[in-house]
Amino acid sequence: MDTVRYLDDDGKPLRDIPLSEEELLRGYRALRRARHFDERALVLQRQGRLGVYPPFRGQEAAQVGVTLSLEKSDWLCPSYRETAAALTFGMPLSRLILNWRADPAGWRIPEGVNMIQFYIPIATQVPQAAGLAYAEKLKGNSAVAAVFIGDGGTSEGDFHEGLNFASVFDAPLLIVVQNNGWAISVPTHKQMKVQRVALKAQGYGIPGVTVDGNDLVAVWTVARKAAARARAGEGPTLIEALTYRVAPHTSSDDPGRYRTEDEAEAWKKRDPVARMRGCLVYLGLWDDEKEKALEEELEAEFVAGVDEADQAPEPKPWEIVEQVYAEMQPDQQAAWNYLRTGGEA
Amino acid sequence: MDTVRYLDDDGKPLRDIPLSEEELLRGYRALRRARHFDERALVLQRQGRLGVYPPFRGQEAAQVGVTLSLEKSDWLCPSYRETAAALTFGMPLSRLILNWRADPAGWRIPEGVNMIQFYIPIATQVPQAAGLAYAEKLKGNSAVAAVFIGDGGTSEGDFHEGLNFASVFDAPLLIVVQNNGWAISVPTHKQMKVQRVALKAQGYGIPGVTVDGNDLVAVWTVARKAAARARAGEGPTLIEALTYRVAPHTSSDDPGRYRTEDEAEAWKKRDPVARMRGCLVYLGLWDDEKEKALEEELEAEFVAGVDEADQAPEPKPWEIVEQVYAEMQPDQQAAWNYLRTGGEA
Amino acid sequence: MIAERGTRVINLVQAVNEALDLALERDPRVVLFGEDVGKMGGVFRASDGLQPKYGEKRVFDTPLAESGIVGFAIGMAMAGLRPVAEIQFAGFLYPALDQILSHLGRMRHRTRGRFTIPLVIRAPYGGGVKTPEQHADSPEAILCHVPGVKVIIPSSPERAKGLLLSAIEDPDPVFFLEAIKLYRGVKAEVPEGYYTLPIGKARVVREGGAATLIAYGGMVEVCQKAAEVAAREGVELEVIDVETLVPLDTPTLVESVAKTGRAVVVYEAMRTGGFGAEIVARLAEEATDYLEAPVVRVAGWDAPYPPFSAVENFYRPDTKRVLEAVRKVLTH
Amino acid sequence: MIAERGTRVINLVQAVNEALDLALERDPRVVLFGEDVGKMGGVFRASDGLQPKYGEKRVFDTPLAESGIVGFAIGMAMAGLRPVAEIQFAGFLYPALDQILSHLGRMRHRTRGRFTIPLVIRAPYGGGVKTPEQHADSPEAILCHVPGVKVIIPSSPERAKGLLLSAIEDPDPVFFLEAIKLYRGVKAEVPEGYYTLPIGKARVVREGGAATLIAYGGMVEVCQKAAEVAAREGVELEVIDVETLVPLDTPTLVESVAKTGRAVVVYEAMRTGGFGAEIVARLAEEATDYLEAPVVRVAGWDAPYPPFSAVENFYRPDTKRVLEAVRKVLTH
Ligand SMILES: Cc1ncc(C[n+]2csc(CCOP(=O)(O)OP(=O)(O)O)c2C)c(N)n1
Ligand SMILES: Cc1ncc(C[n+]2csc(CCOP(=O)(O)OP(=O)(O)O)c2C)c(N)n1
Ligand SMILES: [Mg+2]
Ligand SMILES: [Mg+2]
Repeated sequence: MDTVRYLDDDGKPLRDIPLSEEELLRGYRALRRARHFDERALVLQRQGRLGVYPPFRGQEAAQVGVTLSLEKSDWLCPSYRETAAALTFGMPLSRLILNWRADPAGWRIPEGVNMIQFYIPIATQVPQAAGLAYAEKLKGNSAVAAVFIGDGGTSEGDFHEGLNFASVFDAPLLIVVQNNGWAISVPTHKQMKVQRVALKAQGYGIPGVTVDGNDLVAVWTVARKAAARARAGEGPTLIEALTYRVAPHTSSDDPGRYRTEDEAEAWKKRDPVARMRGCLVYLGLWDDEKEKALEEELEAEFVAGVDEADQAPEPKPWEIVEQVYAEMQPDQQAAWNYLRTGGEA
Repeated sequence: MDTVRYLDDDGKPLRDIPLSEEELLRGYRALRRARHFDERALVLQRQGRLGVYPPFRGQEAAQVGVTLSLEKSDWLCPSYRETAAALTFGMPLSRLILNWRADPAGWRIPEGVNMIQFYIPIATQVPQAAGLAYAEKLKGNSAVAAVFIGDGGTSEGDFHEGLNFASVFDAPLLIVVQNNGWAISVPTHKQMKVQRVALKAQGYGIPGVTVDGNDLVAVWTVARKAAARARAGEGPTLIEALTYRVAPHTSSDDPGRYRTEDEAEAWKKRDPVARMRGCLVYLGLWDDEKEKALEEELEAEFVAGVDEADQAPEPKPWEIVEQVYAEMQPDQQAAWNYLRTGGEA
Repeated sequence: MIAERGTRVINLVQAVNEALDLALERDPRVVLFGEDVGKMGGVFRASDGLQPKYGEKRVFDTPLAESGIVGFAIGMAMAGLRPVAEIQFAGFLYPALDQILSHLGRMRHRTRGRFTIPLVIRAPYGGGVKTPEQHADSPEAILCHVPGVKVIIPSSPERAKGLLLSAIEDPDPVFFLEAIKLYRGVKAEVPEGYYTLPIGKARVVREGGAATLIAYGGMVEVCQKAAEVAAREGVELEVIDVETLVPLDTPTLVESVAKTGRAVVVYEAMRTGGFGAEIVARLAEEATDYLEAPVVRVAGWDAPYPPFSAVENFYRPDTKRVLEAVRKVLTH
Repeated sequence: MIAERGTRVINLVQAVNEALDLALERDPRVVLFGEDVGKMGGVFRASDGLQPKYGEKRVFDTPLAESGIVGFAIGMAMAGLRPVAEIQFAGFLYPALDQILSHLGRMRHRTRGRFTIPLVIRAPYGGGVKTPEQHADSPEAILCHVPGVKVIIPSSPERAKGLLLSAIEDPDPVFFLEAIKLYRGVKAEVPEGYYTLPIGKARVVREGGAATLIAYGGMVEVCQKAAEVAAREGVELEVIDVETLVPLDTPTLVESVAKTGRAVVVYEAMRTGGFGAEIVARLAEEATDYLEAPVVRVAGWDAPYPPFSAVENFYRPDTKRVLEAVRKVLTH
């Protein structure tokens, strides 16, 4: 199976680029914005101003490329690692900060952002995404859903059941597998016997495409085609984005226990952000000055986002028993009363 | 994908048959024996002398062919429909009668018969079979396992997880999918988008073979090859046996609610037992006299089996709380005492 | 309101079928699906005739995968539909327990109200009709330990119809378990047309002062029969149908025990960890002062539901065992 | 015997690690597997150093699929091995619940003793350490409602080591849940070498006459602290560590309540349908005559374990809430 690529490792176009200049610039900006968030989030995490955080460094193009192919009325169904996708999709930056602070204010997804939570239980988002997508189709809308999962996640039964449902019902769904080489400490070749996740599509009678996940142009182009196909009623597409988890699994992980740095180093040379910048520079669309201006803008946005997050009200103890049901029931009411009054129910 | 066939619809060999005369005769005998059981079991069922019974008419070759490729030290992991496989594998006929009477004496699989129960919860046998197979490999034995599942069963997560485990660990396993066209009332084309279940093997990096499931020579040959491959340490094989559930789903089902008789009629022309007899006749190995003698022998065996089953002791109420743990624990003991004394614990 | 309507004598499956029909008719967001639900109309015929009437878009068969069914349904509910999913037997809810425990009841809580899952999951449960293995399980205790879901188990055709319609209207996820034994075992008058019944209320189905029998689903019938037998001996038992297990109507239970001073809790699931334990615990916490004898549980034994038909009825509580328990609480 | 050995001060993960090491050394049938169990030695380091020592055939990583892990383990156990499977967090047992509920504890029963499943499934459970969503679940009640399995939850390094070795020797399937909060939270003396502790026995870990606190796992520590505080005020509380939830040692609980006349049951799972309900139910059935006040439960609220770190500690019972309950039973 071929891997779809548009850029070489330095960002030089290998063939005609099916994106406009505006799109290329918008794409780079989204990449750079995601990278900025990730770098600064890790700093916040080390300062104790964020909880456990799953970095996505190296996977920006895979997430951003897919998300750029979505409309506002589409659905985004991420796993825990898709902060870059969420940011690109329209989740306010301050909310993302709050989310990774495990703050209730961050867990409330704003109206108008059609995103489900960052899911922890692996693969469970896949059948749900199939249901979301199919519901839109039943309602006669043209919306699609994009669901993200990792190479490790493909081993779960829900990945299989979700794909089968999506294919049987021709649900307008993009199943995006970021094959980043690792599932915590387990390398992809111990996770599955196939070399390419995209081969799994053949078991469901749907197209499977492997794309260079560090090539934004390639990911965006492939995802855009899959979304158009889905909107046209032709059903789901499995997209395997070949990439690499350059960073630790989460801020609590120590990759030294299971892998050598060489591998990560090699992948850093194919950094998706640098590659895209290389492309823009090659096309004469970018220079150091623009980069500097962008960086300043992104830092200002980030600082403002953190400020906003810092102003979120302190979570209240009794919030933990709110929103269990649409109407509060007696058991929750009793707990609420107890927590509200600080004890002695 | 090609379908492996050795016999035409009338049983005439299409190419060289890689089985000895003795094997052909043994194979036919096993088929005929299974058919006899099935026919007579349905009669017993209608007489109220059997519980709910899942007939396998039309699928004898798929089940018998695979089982004939197994050794006594191998493992058989059936679903509820594999009575033909169990019979061929060495389960005493009387036990099978008792099993479908839902009698405890029938549920105790005799020592020396390496078979797990007829499983009701769809697909759950697949990861277990992978574990059985891999354990034999770890222990340094050459035993393999054969696990059966239906077309409907392939939709369950456990099918996927089991296949993935088997492939990652190169477990010596035959995964046999009897694609019999239906999962109760749901036809295969609503169960999955692929035309061939064997295509699913590609997602696991293992061989997938489609075989004419009504051609005993083909099934046996394919299964024998897969078993040899497994014993040689080369891992699992997915075998799709194309066949048809000629009978109702179970003795409680009414197929008139969801399908026309035409389809079943067409398949009856490709009856696996008649085809194999056609082959033997063509090869000059069989005649009406032999058939008659065999029938008489099988009927005698069946009658003896039913007699034996009829002599099983009445199940005792207190048996229902026995064998919950290796040693009876207090809660079970209390229940046992109650049931043993007929009440008032 | 209900009293004014005409009624017809139908069984519990027919009542469920009527409710589904009315819900599909009334609310275009309602969709119905599951294994063999469409073309065949369900293995118990609960959706009989509904696919021809409402089309394949609203009533359809799914692949054979329960986690897929529930996950798919959760997605559809988030997208604004009102899915009613059938799981063929309650014992086949097990493959879906990850979707159920990880998501179903957490969605509203974790999204702070942004998303809710107005999903009804129906499943036949319980024993007594010589089904194959795993077809007679009673896993309600597990469902009742899932935060954020409601659990309803009706005991008659009339209650089933009205409660199912309430469940479909409810904004929260609801499990709706139907006792297989009652499907065709009992016929009763059922009001015509659309009506709902309150979720979260237990009902006194027979009044009496000697002791309280607390049950739900298929065990209500058993308790009523026991009460009839006792009445012949001059012992008047109160029978309570819990009906909604979560949220549990503790006050109605406590009130009855305050009156009778004695209670027997009856359920057919395995005794240890069954939902009856929660009922007893609530009585122990809130009704101890009224209790004149220890509460007694009558339940399935601590063993799998026996796949051995000839003796399966020794597992499921019957009038004999209920009456023995009554004697115990009366003679303490 | 244990008393004669040397001891060392280690934490609970280290105790588990020692037990696994000794089991692998002693019995060639023991195999260890799960997600990240091999190369990495487990996300909590429970299998640290064991793959290098025993090789990839006996200690290995599996694909990311819990139903697969449990099903695979069941198959291995049937083939005569002694698998010890790790599920990374108890909340990830959910995808495996079909294998667990449909097969694990039914195998011996349905095959009338031909097959048994000597399988140990270990998983960290419980809250209190600001883990991400779903990493703090306490699903023990569900496991206790599975017929044919045993459920053990140790409360200290010493108990964990000996009980885990017993579990691995046991012919029946055993769930072994380890409180995450105790993993590194508590260090204590642990005997060296191989020793086992009895399954199915509750332990009085502190004697007292005023009231009985009943707990297991991470809640034992909370109860012991509460007892210390109470003791300073002159109130002597008895603390019982249930340790084996199934089979439950009811007599030890009843005996204590017969002495104290008052009981508080503490667990961190969601209150409704939690295992504490079963404990209360047994006391209600067997100890009512001794009880001078209604039993009180202190448990997690009827809500998901909050994924909101700043306030998660208001969910999990603490000494304050336990002492409030004690006051309640003492002043009834
Ligand atoms: C059902 C379930 N099992 C286990 C885990 C623990 N876990 C979290 S992330 C992870 C590895 C996921 O790997 P992959 O799917 O490749 O995604 P990546 O982390 O590489 O983005 C594991 C095992 C989980 N969250 N859910
Ligand atoms: C987990 C689970 N879900 C549902 C069922 C109910 N059920 C029994 S057989 C069956 C259809 C199976 O079809 P298939 O796998 O094709 O096997 P076949 O009956 O054709 O042999 C269904 C839905 C079940 N036994 N287990
Ligand atoms: Mg990965
Ligand atoms: Mg089939």
